[in-house]
Amino acid sequence: MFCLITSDPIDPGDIMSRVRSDADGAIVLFCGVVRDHDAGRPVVGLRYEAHEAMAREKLEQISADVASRFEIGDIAVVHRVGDLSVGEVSVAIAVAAPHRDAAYKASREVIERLKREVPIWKRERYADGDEAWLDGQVPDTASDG
Amino acid sequence: MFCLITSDPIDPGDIMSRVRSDADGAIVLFCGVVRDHDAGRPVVGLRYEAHEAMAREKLEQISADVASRFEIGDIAVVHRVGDLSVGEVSVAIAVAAPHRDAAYKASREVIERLKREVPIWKRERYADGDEAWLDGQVPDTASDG
Amino acid sequence: MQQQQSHDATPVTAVRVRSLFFASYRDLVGAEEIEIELPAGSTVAELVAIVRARPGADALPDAPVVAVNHEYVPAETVLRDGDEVAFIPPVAGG
Amino acid sequence: MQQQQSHDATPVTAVRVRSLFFASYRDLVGAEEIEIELPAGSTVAELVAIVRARPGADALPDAPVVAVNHEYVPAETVLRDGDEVAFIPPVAGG
Repeated sequence: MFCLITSDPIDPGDIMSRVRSDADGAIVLFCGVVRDHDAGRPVVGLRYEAHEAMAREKLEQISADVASRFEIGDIAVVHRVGDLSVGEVSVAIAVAAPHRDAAYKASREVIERLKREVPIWKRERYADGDEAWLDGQVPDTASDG
Repeated sequence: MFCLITSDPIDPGDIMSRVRSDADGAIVLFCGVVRDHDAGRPVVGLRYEAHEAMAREKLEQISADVASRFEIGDIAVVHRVGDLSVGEVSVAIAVAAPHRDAAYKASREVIERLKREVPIWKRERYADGDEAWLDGQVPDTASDG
Repeated sequence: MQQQQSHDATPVTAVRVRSLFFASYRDLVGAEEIEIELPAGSTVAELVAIVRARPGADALPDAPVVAVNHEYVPAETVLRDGDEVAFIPPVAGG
Repeated sequence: MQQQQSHDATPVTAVRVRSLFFASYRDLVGAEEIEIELPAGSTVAELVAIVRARPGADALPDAPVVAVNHEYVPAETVLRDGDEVAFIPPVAGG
């Protein structure tokens, strides 16, 4: 298991290589990428901010929990913080598993939970010079305690 | 759209880079990898064989069909033929989409249809020196004509 | 894509087709490719019967999946001169 | 992980906690981090009320999501000396 919050560019190939083992026949990699629009408004870049220590712990909890509920080999999750341009990878999730069904399901579960539970925030920079924290979702705190 | 049957090693990063555009916020990459066992029997390698021209056309048909049914940007599919060792990538499918739900669903649809419709065969080489064509599935021919 | 099944306007008395065999079917038939001439109007099913009459090839299914010019077709499809007829064993890509 | 909520055996009259503010909450509060001293036995809800009394900070929700020492906790959680209390705006990772 490998969970990281980093200000360095994400290398998806590196993330994939961290999860593969000879027992696994399937790898699913999800990459979130900064796109050039949001809700119809042109976006030139994003700034991600995190409670880094807590975010890494949450990613580790989510990964361990997902690994216990699906037949998978390993999970790696890396989320970027700082200023990103359009086209840069903001998050990469790699899941290796003996069979593809578990790999797809576990991958999806990690990204959905990441978006609901992990303390990361996103500030959009628009083409017109404006900036705004993106409306997020009230974190799902149910998995704790 | 990019569909290829190749005897060269597959570079997943290259496949991903072929689908990304600035309008897409999500990329899902699926890699099938040769694993070291099948049905409990140790496997040392695989030989993939294809009706190459037909397989490429089928992949193009499947990709076009999936692209028409999900809100995605682009699809790339590459399938390897020839002798592969444990750990090598046999198939890579990259789907880029504005949003992740469509990317995951389209990715899954492509691999499921590939396995049902595309004329590719697999010969397993076992640790004990034995070899056998893997039992496949009778192709789903319904999408034609 | 629709498999073209009509004949040319010119009457022909025979058609030649290329039969391709892959994977386990190639092992059974003992060849990758066989050119076969049939009477004009012959169907895929009739070609299959001719192929299955070869030594060893009777282990092929009665009604194998067949693709003509890269498209899966039903057994009653009429063959045209020059068709490529691929005998498709159960597939196992991925 | 279970959030430890019991007190030390030694009686204390006050606890000092570090409150952290992120993203839009940092903008509202005008600080990344504030050290606050409260009476022993104070809860998260009581800390929130103290923070919301600061200029501008009344725009924080009445009951913001709070994490103590990296775990989400309910508002009735009793604070211990040295706790890190993170005020967590709606999250938007991915």
